[in-house]
Amino acid sequence: GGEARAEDGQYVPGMVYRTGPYAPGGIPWADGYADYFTLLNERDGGIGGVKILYDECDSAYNNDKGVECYEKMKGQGPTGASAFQPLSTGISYAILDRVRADKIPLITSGLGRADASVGSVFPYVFTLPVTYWAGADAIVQYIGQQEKGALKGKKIALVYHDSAYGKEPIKTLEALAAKEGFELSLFPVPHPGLEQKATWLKIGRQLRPDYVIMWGWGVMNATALKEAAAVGFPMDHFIGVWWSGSEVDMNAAGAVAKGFKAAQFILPGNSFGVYKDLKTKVFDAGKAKGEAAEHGTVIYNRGLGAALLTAEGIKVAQDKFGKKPLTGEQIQWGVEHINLSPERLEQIGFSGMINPVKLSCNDHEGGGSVIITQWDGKEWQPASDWIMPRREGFLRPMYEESAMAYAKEKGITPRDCSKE
Amino acid sequence: MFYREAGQFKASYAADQQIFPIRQDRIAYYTLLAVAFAAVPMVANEYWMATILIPFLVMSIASLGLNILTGYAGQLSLGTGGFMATGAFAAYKLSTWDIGATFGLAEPMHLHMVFVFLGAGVITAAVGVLFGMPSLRIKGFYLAVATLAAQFFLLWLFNKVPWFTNYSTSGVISAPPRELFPGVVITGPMAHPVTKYLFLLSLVVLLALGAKNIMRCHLGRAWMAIRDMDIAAEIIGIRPMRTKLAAFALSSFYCGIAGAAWAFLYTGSVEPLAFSIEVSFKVLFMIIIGGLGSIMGSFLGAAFITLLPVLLTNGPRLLGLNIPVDIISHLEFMIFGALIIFFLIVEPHGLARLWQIAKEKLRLWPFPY
Amino acid sequence: MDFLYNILVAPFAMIGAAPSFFVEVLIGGLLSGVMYSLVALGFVLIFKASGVFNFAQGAMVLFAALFFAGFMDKGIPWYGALPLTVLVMLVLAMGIERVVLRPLVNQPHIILFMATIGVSYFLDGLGQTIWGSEMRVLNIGIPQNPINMGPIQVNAFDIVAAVVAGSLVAALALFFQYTRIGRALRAVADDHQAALSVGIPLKTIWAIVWTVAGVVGLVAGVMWGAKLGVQFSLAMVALKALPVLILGGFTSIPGAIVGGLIIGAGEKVAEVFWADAIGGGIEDWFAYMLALAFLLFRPQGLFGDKIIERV
Amino acid sequence: MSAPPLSSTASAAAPSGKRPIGDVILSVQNISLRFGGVRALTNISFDVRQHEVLAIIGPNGAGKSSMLNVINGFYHPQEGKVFHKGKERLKMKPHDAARAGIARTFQNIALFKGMSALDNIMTGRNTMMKSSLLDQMLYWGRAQKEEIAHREFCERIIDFLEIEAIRKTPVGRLPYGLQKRVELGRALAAQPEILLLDEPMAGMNVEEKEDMCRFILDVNDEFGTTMVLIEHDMGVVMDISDRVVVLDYGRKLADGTPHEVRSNPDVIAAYLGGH
Amino acid sequence: MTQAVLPLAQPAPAEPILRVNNIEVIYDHVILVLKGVSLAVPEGGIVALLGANGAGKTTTLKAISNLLRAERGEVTKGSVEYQGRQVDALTPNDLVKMGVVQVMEGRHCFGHLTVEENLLTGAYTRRDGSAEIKKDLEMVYDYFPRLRERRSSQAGYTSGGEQQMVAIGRAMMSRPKLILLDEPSMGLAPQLVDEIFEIVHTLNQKEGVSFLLAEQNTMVALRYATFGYILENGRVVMEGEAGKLAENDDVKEFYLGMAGEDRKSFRDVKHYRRRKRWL
Ligand SMILES: Nc1ncnc2c1ncn2[C@@H]1O[C@H](COP(=O)(O)OP(=O)(O)OP(=O)(O)O)[C@@H](O)[C@H]1O
Ligand SMILES: Nc1ncnc2c1ncn2[C@@H]1O[C@H](COP(=O)(O)OP(=O)(O)OP(=O)(O)O)[C@@H](O)[C@H]1O
Ligand SMILES: [Mg+2]
Ligand SMILES: [Mg+2]
Repeated sequence: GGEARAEDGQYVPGMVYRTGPYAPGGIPWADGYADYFTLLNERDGGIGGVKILYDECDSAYNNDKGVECYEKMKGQGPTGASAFQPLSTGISYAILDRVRADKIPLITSGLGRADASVGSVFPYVFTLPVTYWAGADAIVQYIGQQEKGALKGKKIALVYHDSAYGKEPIKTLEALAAKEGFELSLFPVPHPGLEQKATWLKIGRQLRPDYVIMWGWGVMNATALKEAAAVGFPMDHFIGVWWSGSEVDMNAAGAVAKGFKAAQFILPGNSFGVYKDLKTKVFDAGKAKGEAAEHGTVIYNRGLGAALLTAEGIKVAQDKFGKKPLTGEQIQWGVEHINLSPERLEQIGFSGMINPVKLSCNDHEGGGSVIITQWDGKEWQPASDWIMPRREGFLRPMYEESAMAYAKEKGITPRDCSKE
Repeated sequence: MFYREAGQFKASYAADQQIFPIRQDRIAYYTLLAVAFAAVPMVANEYWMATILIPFLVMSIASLGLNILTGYAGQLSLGTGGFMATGAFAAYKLSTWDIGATFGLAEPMHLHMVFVFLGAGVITAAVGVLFGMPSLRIKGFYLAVATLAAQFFLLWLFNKVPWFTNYSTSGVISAPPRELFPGVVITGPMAHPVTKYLFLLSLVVLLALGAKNIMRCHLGRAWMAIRDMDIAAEIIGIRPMRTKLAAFALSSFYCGIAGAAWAFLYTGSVEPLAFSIEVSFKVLFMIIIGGLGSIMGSFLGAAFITLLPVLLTNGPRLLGLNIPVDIISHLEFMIFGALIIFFLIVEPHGLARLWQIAKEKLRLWPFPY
Repeated sequence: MDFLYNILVAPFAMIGAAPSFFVEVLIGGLLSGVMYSLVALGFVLIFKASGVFNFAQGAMVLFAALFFAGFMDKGIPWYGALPLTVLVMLVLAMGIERVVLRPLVNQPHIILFMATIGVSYFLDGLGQTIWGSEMRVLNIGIPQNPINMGPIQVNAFDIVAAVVAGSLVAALALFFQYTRIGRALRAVADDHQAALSVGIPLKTIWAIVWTVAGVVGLVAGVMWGAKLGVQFSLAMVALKALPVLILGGFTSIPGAIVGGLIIGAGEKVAEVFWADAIGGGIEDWFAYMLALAFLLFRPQGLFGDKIIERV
Repeated sequence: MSAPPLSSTASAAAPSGKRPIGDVILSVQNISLRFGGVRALTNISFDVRQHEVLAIIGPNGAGKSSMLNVINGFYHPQEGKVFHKGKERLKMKPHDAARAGIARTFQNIALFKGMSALDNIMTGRNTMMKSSLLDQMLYWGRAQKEEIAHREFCERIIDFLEIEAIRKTPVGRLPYGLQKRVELGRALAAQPEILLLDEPMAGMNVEEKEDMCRFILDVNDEFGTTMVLIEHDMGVVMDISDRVVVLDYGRKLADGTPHEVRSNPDVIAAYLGGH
Repeated sequence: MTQAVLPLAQPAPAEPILRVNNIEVIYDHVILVLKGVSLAVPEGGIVALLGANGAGKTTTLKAISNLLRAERGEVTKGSVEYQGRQVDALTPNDLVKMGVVQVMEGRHCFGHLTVEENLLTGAYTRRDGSAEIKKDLEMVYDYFPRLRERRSSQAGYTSGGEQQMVAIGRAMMSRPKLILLDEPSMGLAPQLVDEIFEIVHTLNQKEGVSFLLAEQNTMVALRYATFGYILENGRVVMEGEAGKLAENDDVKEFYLGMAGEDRKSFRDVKHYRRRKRWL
């Protein structure tokens, strides 16, 4: 809050949305994000003894508001904003150029533009642990496993939110379709996605694909599930990206959602190590942002995970630059050198919840992996092992190509990572 | 200073027809310009520049545009967002158009930003005329809802046809870095807010002046006539077709430039969704709150609508209160709505009219009336 | 060339190939059209009765739904929550009349329109301040499963919705036809001041109408809420209702239904059979284009009052 | 700007005098107009001669206003022809009529409420203004010159109608009588050949009617503008019109000089009543 | 129509049904229109409110019927009493219920309603059963046969005069005790003007309805009225028995357009004019 600004500490902006059409998804994330920093402050007095000054700004998932939040928060605190995590692909696009100019890390964890994984072109953008392209690849890998590798001639449909976000996977899926020989058909759903009857009549009654992949968000998810049920499409052949796989959506859809699958890069559940401290230091101390019901849910955990990344970046940076409030530029170095090894994860109580990640100058994605979960009517159950997206030789080249095109359009000369 | 025009006699009609017949107004106007051009860039910090002044200026162009169409020509339109989007994407195509390649020159060459903006305006004007056609038969709210067709169709178009985004996977366009004068970057991440601000400000001043001028010429009167009573207007010899389409053209021209400015000078990168229906409504608020059929109103309205939310969101923290953001923005909704209603009740003809009444009272001062 | 083929030939080929599927799409369209009508109805009521284009209708849908769902979450059974919410809408209507409409009597339509936009903001804010932005599940036990009738498959939920909407319209039409108030309402819509001068009490008239509109909003909210869950997005169904509105005519209750059917069917058929040719996701604007096309021939919509042009 | 001289103030010396009535300028032949069941006009024919003041009288709903609407092309009669200056006028839009020199005022005032009296009158001259959109935006040279030239002309009308004081007031606020005056001014600004006046003196007291008559007569004298006038005040009609056409239930009842008409028994029965 | 003016109605009883005490009206908070107008309408009397355009007649009537609020005007001074009771605060609807109804200047019909529906809305406040209402409807149709013919056509499409009849008929439908008539004769054919005033006279005599009429047609107005007020830019400048007013020279010249004893022709109106004595 306002009074915090005076104190000395590390300012962490929370660009969240607790209002607007996407609030139901935004709130648990925001709570998770906030609660983790509360935990750090309560348990270890911040990071490396430097108190975290956490502060929220509501973007309502609206790009203009997002930009306004960014401009407002970037200069606050003794050393300015540490790192931004706008829970919105649209906003991350809108501030992509600004973070470069302002030298503030932008962490788009499981969202945003995939080619930003190329650190040489996007020094200040981080996509760890996975991008949408990686997600798409993992989902297709999973389908492959289900079909015993025989994807040839299969029909796969993509139902997507007709926006920058929803369009992200298309390129990858098309490439995969060519590679694996399955037949891909696209079904855009206009924002906000209240009306999908036609789409689902086409899918369920005409095309009748073997699998449907969904890139939805907000009310679109529940609607899709209902319409899918209405045309009797088998749920266990219906796989959503992580933003389509939250308890909120499932509850909205009700009974029909049973059997639906979703890719995750952070597992739900409140049995992980970190929850022990959370319970004592935050929940029971009445310092939790939200209601107890949301703890352990998919999106809440994703909020925790996201906070973890920011925190870890700050910590690594502190190891190099000293235990004091740091600038965005310094933290960029920190994030770029994050190494969430199994040991480290164990130590901070995230093992099992998220898979190891290791970043480098040029690789800002860090080789995270994805797991498919299934909704049993009450909660998410793992339906596969952790799947490692096929980066080498497939995704990486696509990243590079797209990133270079961007660099050209923007007149950016990529930094030379071999030197660092 | 007493506000009286007493003793200021007009020797010629030219003098009587100038924009500010009253000396005090004139003085006020010039001082305002001086402040806007000289003082503001010095005092305003980057946050104010980047997130308050620039969007305010952009939005005042848009509301000027809509005011021409709705306030003056009386054609209620909710397509503003669509037209702004048109402007933005037109500007994008124009600015990324490599003339060099087209005409087989050696090194790449690009349109100068000024022409990019003008071009965007002109293209949008054409689109506006196209979607203005129905207005010849459809009136009032029916027209308003019909213009939504433009809104949705255009957005869909830019979302669907990859050509508009130069085949970017995400359908997001972002402003290429360009210079206004050699050495002075105007767009792209490296452009300094003050440069953008000054450029935009001059644009606004010119456009406002243009609008004001038209309104004291025959076209402006023709528009108002159509607005106030279209049948009578036609009977005294005004061609409805031409007049209405002219209004759509000019209005869209302004909206187009506004859209381009939004994408290039404010956010720097947009996807079509950024010009959604909410934008159309926002601009409509501006002109109604500010005052239908008033140039000044366009600015007052734009200021009101762009500043209010900022004040509402930052107000509490400025007061040192620490209210959760969701509560704040819910309250923001309520206060915003309440204020709209409040102002309409106080003066249905908008802030501009309030301002006038204030002046009339000032003129009568010290007598009540 | 093959673009033309995709538009002019292919769709019909498709239809010819699977007529039963076409019927299915058609029925599906008609049924979802009815859902739009539910919302459009509220607009019509208020426009017919005061010449006000009530933009807040969408917000009222959300508002009502929020209260209904909220009450139910508090453990009140639906037959208790329903009257309670109606009461809320009544209070709301009176509030709006007192605070917004009365001071703005005899003002140009656009001003009142604007005011209702203000109202819609206020309601969006208020509703969420009271009940929060989390999504609330609204389960009133309407079946969701597909029903097979021979080759054709329809959704049980849609049928229920259709029945509800149908009966609502019937009731309202009667109310307007066979009550003294009906006439007074139309008088008010024509000329506020004249209506005052003959002693029509705008106050009560408006309170009544807005309450009824609120109740209609409630029904719409419950139906849509049961479909999507109660959340902010509900306010946006208004956008779906606008084309229905102009197509049917601002002033016609049956128009709302017919308009809904035409829009619903047209938009679905187009989306299914034509969209692919031009890239899909055309529902949004197609509805408006369709309405626009009708308007060009009947500027007042299918059943709207003729616009009087006279000197 | 070639504006014919217009007596700058009403207190000028006696008007230059009535011009001799010329030949037929507008001729209406067998006009029939129906609205669904309503027969607004049935088989009406009459001529309008140059420089004359022709009055159309008749009971309410007789079809007088409709007749004017037919003449300036707002209504399109099912049968019959309208000849303007000898040549038949086919279906035309009202604004064509205006450009052809037919101006009018309306029974229920049709001023542009949002605009000042001056602007309202200026709209009357829109048909003559040519400057392009760009010129106007710059308001430079051409556009400005044009504006000022026309402004001068309108100012003369304003003086003539003695409404200098309310030049800049929004007409919406003006009392009824003054609004009628402004409306006349707007019609005059177009320098029409034929001026159609629909009850220009309704709702005025004698004093104001006197002024109105004076304006009408002066205009008629000085421009030789042909006038077609609808009026219910027989006093006015008898005094200022050269010829009177009487309509009743859409039929033509009589057509002649005021005296012929007023002594016509049908007319007395149908219209004048017991005076 | 050149015969002398003689008042028909007999002098009315003293007790006023309506009393306006020195009211001041302001529009839009700035435009002062009525600067202290006082007048009284005796029970069963017909009072004429005369005056040039913009004098404030309509404003006065609207102030009485409380329609000002809808015009963003307000009574800032003075009071209005109806049947000895202060009514400034009441809504128009209450006033109609109490028997005060205004016929607005410029017709104001409900364009989309048919002529008959228009008339029926006039009876909105009545509770005495449809039979009674039907009776009055017939009465109105008898007064205005023209309306019976056009009963089922939309008022918006009827002629100016027809609309005027609708407006007056509509007011009669509410069985009022006091009718505020604003320019009833405007746009009506001569014989209809007489008829209207005959109707006024009959209603006044038979039903004992009182009238306050703002009228430009001074000739007729003074013939039927018992008492008259002359309003000039917001002030009452003259008042008196209708007969006496009609005798007054200024009134003769400015409101009856008489030079000496007989009417002067509109053709030879002098271009200069004697100033009104009271200005
Ligand atoms: N557009 C229309 N639609 C239907 N009926 C119409 C229309 N215009 C006029 N009428 C009818 O035609 C008849 C003549 O109308 P008009 O206005 O010409 O009468 P008028 O002679 O002007 O009467 P007044 O003196 O009262 O103005 C009236 O009965 C009127 O109802
Ligand atoms: N709504 C309004 N807003 C501002 N001024 C008004 C308004 N209505 C009337 N006026 C002013 O009040 C004054 C009196 O108007 P009013 O209509 O009462 O005069 P009147 O005697 O009825 O004239 P007329 O005989 O033409 O009807 C006029 O000068 C007019 O300009
Ligand atoms: Mg007429
Ligand atoms: Mg009046």
